[in-house]
Amino acid sequence: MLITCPYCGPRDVSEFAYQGDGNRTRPDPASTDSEAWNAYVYDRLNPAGIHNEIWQHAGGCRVHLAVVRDTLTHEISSVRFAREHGTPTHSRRNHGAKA
Amino acid sequence: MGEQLSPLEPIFRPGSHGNFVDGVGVTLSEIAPGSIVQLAAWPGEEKKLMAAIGSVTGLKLADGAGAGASSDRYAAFGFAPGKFLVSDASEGLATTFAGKVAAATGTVTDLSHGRTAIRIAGPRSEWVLAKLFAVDFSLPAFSVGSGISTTHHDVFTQIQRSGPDSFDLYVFRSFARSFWKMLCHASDEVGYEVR
Amino acid sequence: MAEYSAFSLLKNALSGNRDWKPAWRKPSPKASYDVIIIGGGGHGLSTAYYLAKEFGITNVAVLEKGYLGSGNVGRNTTAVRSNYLLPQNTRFYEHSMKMWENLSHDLNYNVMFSQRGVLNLAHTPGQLDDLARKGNAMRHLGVDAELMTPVEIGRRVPGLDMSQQARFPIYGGLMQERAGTARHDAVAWGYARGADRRGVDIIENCEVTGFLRDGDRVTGVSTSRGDIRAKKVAVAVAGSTGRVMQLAGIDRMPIESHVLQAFVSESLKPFLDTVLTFGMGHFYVGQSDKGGLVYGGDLDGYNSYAQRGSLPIVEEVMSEMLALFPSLAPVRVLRSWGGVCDMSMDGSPIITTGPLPGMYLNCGWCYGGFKATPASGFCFAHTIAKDAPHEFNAPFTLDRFSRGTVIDDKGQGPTPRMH
Amino acid sequence: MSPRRTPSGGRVNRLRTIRFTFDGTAYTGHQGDTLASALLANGVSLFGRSFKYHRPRGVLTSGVDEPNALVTVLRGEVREPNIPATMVEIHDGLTAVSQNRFPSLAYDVSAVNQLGGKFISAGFYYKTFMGPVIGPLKGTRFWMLCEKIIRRAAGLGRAGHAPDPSRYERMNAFCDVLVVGSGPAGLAAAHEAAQSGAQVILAELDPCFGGSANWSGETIDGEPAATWASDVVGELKTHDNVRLLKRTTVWGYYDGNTLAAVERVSDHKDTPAKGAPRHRHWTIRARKVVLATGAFERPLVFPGNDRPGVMMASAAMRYANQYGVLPGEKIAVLANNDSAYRAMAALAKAGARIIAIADLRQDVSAACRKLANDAGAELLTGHAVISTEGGKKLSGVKLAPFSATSGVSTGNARDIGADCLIVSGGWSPTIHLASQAGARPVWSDDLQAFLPPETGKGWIGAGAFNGNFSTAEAISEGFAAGRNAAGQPALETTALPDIEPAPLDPNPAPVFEIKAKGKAFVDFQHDVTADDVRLAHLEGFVSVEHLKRYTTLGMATDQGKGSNVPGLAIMAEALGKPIPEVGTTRFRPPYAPVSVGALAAERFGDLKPERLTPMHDWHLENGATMYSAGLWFRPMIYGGPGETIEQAYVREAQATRETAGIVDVSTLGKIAVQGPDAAEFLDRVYSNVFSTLPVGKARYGLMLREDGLVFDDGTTWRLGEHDFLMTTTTANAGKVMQHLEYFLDVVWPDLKVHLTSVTDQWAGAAIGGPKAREILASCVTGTKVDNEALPFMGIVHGEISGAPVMICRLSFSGEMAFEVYSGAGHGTHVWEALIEAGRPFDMVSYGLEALGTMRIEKGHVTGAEIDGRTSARDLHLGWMLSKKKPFIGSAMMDREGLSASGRLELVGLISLDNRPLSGGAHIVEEVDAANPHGSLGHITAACFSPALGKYIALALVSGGKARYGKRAHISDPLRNRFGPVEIVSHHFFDPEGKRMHG
Ligand SMILES: Cc1cc2nc3c(=O)[nH]c(=O)nc-3n(C[C@H](O)[C@H](O)[C@H](O)COP(=O)(O)OP(=O)(O)OC[C@H]3O[C@@H](n4cnc5c(N)ncnc54)[C@H](O)[C@@H]3O)c2cc1C
Ligand SMILES: NC(=O)c1ccc[n+]([C@@H]2O[C@H](COP(=O)([O-])OP(=O)(O)OC[C@H]3O[C@@H](n4cnc5c(N)ncnc54)[C@H](O)[C@@H]3O)[C@@H](O)[C@H]2O)c1
Ligand SMILES: Cc1cc2nc3c(=O)[nH]c(=O)nc-3n(C[C@H](O)[C@H](O)[C@H](O)COP(=O)(O)O)c2cc1C
Ligand SMILES: [Zn+2]
Repeated sequence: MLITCPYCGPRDVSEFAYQGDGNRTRPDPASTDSEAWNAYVYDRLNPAGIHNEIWQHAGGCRVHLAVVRDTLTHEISSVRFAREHGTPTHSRRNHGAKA
Repeated sequence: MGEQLSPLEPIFRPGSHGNFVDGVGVTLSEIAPGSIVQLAAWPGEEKKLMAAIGSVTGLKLADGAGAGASSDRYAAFGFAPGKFLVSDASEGLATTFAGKVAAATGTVTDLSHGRTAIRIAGPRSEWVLAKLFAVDFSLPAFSVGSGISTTHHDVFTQIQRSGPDSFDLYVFRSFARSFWKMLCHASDEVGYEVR
Repeated sequence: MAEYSAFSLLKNALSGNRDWKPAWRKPSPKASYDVIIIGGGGHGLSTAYYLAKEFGITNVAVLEKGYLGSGNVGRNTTAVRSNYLLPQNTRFYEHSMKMWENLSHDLNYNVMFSQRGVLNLAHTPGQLDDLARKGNAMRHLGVDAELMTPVEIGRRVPGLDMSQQARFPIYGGLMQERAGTARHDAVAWGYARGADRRGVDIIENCEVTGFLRDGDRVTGVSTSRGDIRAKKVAVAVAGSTGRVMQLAGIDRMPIESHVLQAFVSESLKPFLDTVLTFGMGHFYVGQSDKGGLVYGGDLDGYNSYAQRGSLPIVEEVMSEMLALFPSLAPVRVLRSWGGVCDMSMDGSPIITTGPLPGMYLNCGWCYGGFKATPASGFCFAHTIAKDAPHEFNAPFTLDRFSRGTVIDDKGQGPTPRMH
Repeated sequence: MSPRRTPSGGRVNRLRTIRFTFDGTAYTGHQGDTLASALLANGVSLFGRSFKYHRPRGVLTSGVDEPNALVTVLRGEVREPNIPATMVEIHDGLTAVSQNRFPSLAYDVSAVNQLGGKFISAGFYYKTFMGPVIGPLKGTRFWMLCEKIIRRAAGLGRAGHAPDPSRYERMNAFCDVLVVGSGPAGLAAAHEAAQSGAQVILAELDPCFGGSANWSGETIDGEPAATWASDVVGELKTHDNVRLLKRTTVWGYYDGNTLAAVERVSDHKDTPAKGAPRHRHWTIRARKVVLATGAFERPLVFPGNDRPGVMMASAAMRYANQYGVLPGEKIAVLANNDSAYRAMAALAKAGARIIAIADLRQDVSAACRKLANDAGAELLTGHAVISTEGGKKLSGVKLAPFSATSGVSTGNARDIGADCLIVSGGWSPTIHLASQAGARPVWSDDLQAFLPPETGKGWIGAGAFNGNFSTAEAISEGFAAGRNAAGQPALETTALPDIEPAPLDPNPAPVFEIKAKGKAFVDFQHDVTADDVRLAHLEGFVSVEHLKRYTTLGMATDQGKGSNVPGLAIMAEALGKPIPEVGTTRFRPPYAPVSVGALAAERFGDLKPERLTPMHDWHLENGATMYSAGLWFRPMIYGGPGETIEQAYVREAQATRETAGIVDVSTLGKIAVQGPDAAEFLDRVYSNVFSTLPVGKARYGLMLREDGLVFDDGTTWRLGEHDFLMTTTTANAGKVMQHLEYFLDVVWPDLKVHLTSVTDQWAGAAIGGPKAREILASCVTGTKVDNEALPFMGIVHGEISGAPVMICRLSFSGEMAFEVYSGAGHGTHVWEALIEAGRPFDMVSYGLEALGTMRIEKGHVTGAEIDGRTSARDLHLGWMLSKKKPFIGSAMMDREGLSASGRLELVGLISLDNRPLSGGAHIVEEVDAANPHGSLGHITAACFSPALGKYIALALVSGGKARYGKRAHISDPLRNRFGPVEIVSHHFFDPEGKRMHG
């Protein structure tokens, strides 16, 4: 698998560290909503199909990337800086998990 | 202040090694610059930081990822968004930059002791480096002056192309000895000279 | 159907092997069942078997989307052990171990359970202490475990690099002699045959595509072969848990699906007589009865349903193998493959009623659920039959995360790829 | 002259004679021979034994698809098992031995297995060996007894125990076009792609380029095809945008058009060139791939089809045309398609007698009849071979009329003497790589074969791979594919070379099996017979994947390259379904077996780099025994002559508490945290507050994970308003860095903070003990180090022997102690100066054991206690959880399970029997050595405490504090150690911290 880092260009997957589901939003730090915290810390979207994920180019520029990738084919359709684009946006309803 | 002790010291064996009977494919040397400094700009402040680099080193950096340049004394290249590695044959570069880079522009981090700089030069440099890194070292893909960050397994490495067949590698000092051994091993096949 | 035995083999051989019967029938789905089990892997099949055998519930269908055993039960590296650190796990897996010890007889099917031992290596004194902690924890629950010295290890595993010059010299190890391997496919087939003989319908090529609902309550499933109703619907789909739960409208689960690769070498004469794990990375190896070294390492490290691995892990695993066995460099890799693992947030499984009324859930096996097959089926059957967990699966709830009663054997926290 | 070598012809170098041995017998061959061709030339027919029945086997093929002729190559003590003789290039000194036989290849006792044939049919082992229900062999014992015997009989070659001294390497490559296969199609593709200026790699698994052109016997532009091929190769060599890789098998097609290949660099040499690897593992990232991998000829299934002397027709042709070897003198032919006629003609031309041709078809073209006639062979259409004669060598075949529709022979059989039977059952395109890349095979009724789909996302196919079996098609498709792959528009017309047209029709009759009495093999190596396939059907193992797993069809070293299609055709017939509905099993990497060494490459013998502190050499020179700690090496003890580990660490710790000691702490993770929001950031990531920390001071900090459990601890130093130096534990340095980077990049991108790993920038020496300050004062210049200038947790800057240093007064040992940081390049210099300054005070250097001892005495926690399951309160660090602010983990740390009673808490233990305690021992209320139970917790770290004069330990024990002062017992059945302990506070020594505050 190759991931095209917006800074470094296409690099081997071995240079990247997976940071998981990019659809999670961290509750306000002061929030005491335990359900929200539990969902953030423990629950993951795990679609078969298009997935929004966070990867770090740990063996390169070390920047975190918002990656849209198909978990069935491993095809990557978009890579952007997580910092600028925040949590990757991809319509939730549309993650095409047609079982 | 006193010279730095090289981490390569006990295993640094000048001379020709490996399969050199048909000529030496690469030359390996430790550059040992006096200073290695990391400069990092806040988002939007990159231009100012590049200007500061220019004013201290006289090097003009083009826009774009990995852009870099070098002179007899200095070398500089981008290795991450807004981040640059600058080296100087002399000591004290971090102090100089500390006076030139405003807090609002970015940060200066002295890595003069933390990174070991190794040069590989010669006609088979690309071949030897390709054994270690999953990076396209061909000239069209990796132009003279420019830099990258990459990894050989556990060894994080920043690489600047210092000439058509010459590359400068910056590795963490604690890994330098292991890395050097591996580089020598990889160079055996083409014959190498340590200088 | 006829019992399997040396005698039946001989009898059939004499009649030209023409009288064997299918190991299980190929029925068409009925309109409704008491219990539907989604997933014809080890756990689904063993659940059906124990529902029938232990709880007398035989109006049961197992629905499998592909061929029976096409999931992880058919692609795992077959290590069976109960050497866990935390008591919740140790008790459960030890129960499983006891069931393994009698499984071939119970099923009248030789699952080739071979108690050749599983040896975890330590490479530093600290690691040896950690193994001692685990081994002692096991011993305090009545489970066998022994520490081995380097000399003993060298004798037990010839070819292992025992030199002090090794990058990570071997300092000792923890051996569970009762652990070992079983023939993975035989487990699926043996349970299928056993369940079938007790009246369970095993329906292959029948993919569940949705859940039938009455309000919140699950009342059946839609499948590629039509709708099927059931009083109880049990999900045991391992790596596909995310997909199937999504069909029930549950998008988020404490599960990530990750691909794990495995490898088999060309067939060799007996080389390794135990199962070995490396302590300075992720690597484990055993040898199949056919002679292939069966081995693997770390997850590829990203969500995947592709049953296909990437190259860096291949290289990683091979390097680790050679760090242990430098003589194996010329030996050749025959085949590699991948399986999709349902990695949970604490590395431990979930066997529970719910999360919807009428639904039962069995998942979170990570890459260690093959050894759980008997106990998982037994406990899940109990949970389905009694609407309450058996004492062995009582800790494996879904709400342990929100309650903070996680069972984190590796201490990695909610980072599934690290478990 | 060897008995079977043709007087002329072939592409071996007859001027070069090579000597080698097989099973101890010396043979000669020529340069260009494979082991198979050289042995055949010497008249050898028996090469190996099959897996299950130990049947004698010869050579079936001439390439990677060889199932039978597997050998072990010996290089000194090093064994390389299971190598097809067809893939071994001979060289002087080559030593090969046969395998899976005892005592010898010719007389193998396990061959008796054949007698049990019907009894040990497919899957027999599932049905027996279950043993008695009671008695000494109950449970798994009986099976394990049987298993031992089965395991010994099974298996092919033997692996050795001698470490392989070879070198293996990796190479990364990038290209525009990777062409796999160098037959006419591949060469044409490479040629066109190269013309366009694209970066091209051409990989060919054989030792020479050209593929079938090397042995097809065809002419191209009036020259032998092989000449055309070498001309093209010659031209490719002139392009510097082309890399030609021979002996290179592309074995894996991975995501992102990343392909893996192994080049056998020096297997064919007596000794590799200096520094050259044996195998080179290529990882090729290609923009486009041209798959020109050709096709495999399939065997037919009939009784006795495994007798040595039965050979694929194309292989026989190759032996004759390429190697100048006749596989037999009296040759019979069995075919269901035209291609065997070409082979037959070539063999006849090379001097063999063709006795008869049994063609399963009733109708045979005029072209074929002519070829048969020219060769002087009797042509029997509508005939089949129904059995073979001979022992370890073919002596004859039985022919009988045959109906292709019923698949059975119909009339009277006839015996024919022959020493070789060549067989062609049609062709299967080599679609393995395309399938790995996700392509779904498409069944062709014409070719009776699975073809690749038209193109894939990253690849284009050409030639026989596409099922186009003429050379003209191969070349024209190659041209088109090469242009296309290089991004060039297709040409309207392409000037193709002039090729002698192939008059033959590649479409076979749809016959895979000849049903007659006797064992008819589908999978040769694994001894899977047609009856086994039918047995699988009978027992319901009808899906192809079940068929495979139940019978092991296609699971041998050749992975069913020849046998899969016949196998599933027989299943399809049993099911009464068309073949495409039955489908094919999944293709997996590697395409052909690959050495483990090649994949480990440069990491073979060098698994992980060594991470060394600046003072590493000093430690070694001064007697340190080193530990590996992750990738780092750290001194464990500096043992004196005759000293045990315990004596050494006790001496070191004692001396430190009495006068002073110094320890290398350079491995601690160090992170520069810089920027205007640095303090705010630290407040969020640490459980305690850092924004209030004054410049020039350090503070101990605790980090939790998001789930509220303890993550890491360390001190963080404020060097400037916006400039912090964070330290982490050695083990967690990388993890902490990543954790912090994640939050900065993903969660709080608005914070202006930069993080840089400066672990390697600083050498760290911790000097502690009652004399530490005095020692420091005696060598530091530029700063005072007294209480006022350097209070507890204060930081000063100065110089030691000319090198700048930064000193922080903090203590892990519990003594008055200082961490002296200098630039790593000055580390040894400063260290030696400190050692020198300490000499008058008898200061010792100490290692991790003494460090551990002193921290246990003080009750400081490390990774053994912070094991990912403990909370701050479990470790009595609740005081560090700020109530004033949220921080990472604060929201989750109070969940019920984390505050439940009965959790394991940190305590101290004192051995009451004055015997050592060990990490990993458990704690119980009452000892029951025979039946250990009732664990309350376990020891995390233990030592002999010189300060207390006792064996002590830290432990995590349920109930914790409530048990202070109570007696309990060690229960360590693994090491057979039981004994009384007292549970105490973890602060064993100087709980008020008088010593470090001074
Ligand atoms: C490479 C690898 C190595 C492993 N090694 C070991 C080991 O050494 N020891 C060990 O104990 N464990 C090991 N494991 C883990 C173990 O294999 C699994 O935990 C266990 O097999 C999971 O349970 P199962 O057998 O029921 O799963 P599976 O066999 O995966 O069964 C789930 C079934 O559900 C079916 N399914 C999915 N969706 C649907 C649907 N919608 N409709 C119908 N059916 C559906 C699937 O097709 C599948 O057959 C390994 C796993 C892998 C991948
Ligand atoms: N029915 C028939 O008579 C028949 C059938 C098949 C082929 N052919 C002949 O074969 C030729 C077709 O040419 P072509 O170029 O398509 O095929 P080819 O067989 O000439 O060449 C394919 C080449 O690919 C190589 N190869 C295969 N897999 C590889 C891998 N994974 N890595 C590296 N190398 C690999 C093989 O070693 C071989 O040299 C024609 O000349 C045709 O006449 C004839
Ligand atoms: C324990 C074990 C042993 C295996 N041994 C072999 C073997 O000897 N030969 C072989 O071709 N495959 C072997 N395999 C791999 C299977 O062929 C297959 O790849 C695996 O079950 C996954 O299925 P898939 O490749 O069809 O997806 C083995 C698999 C396992 C789990
Ligand atoms: Zn990058």
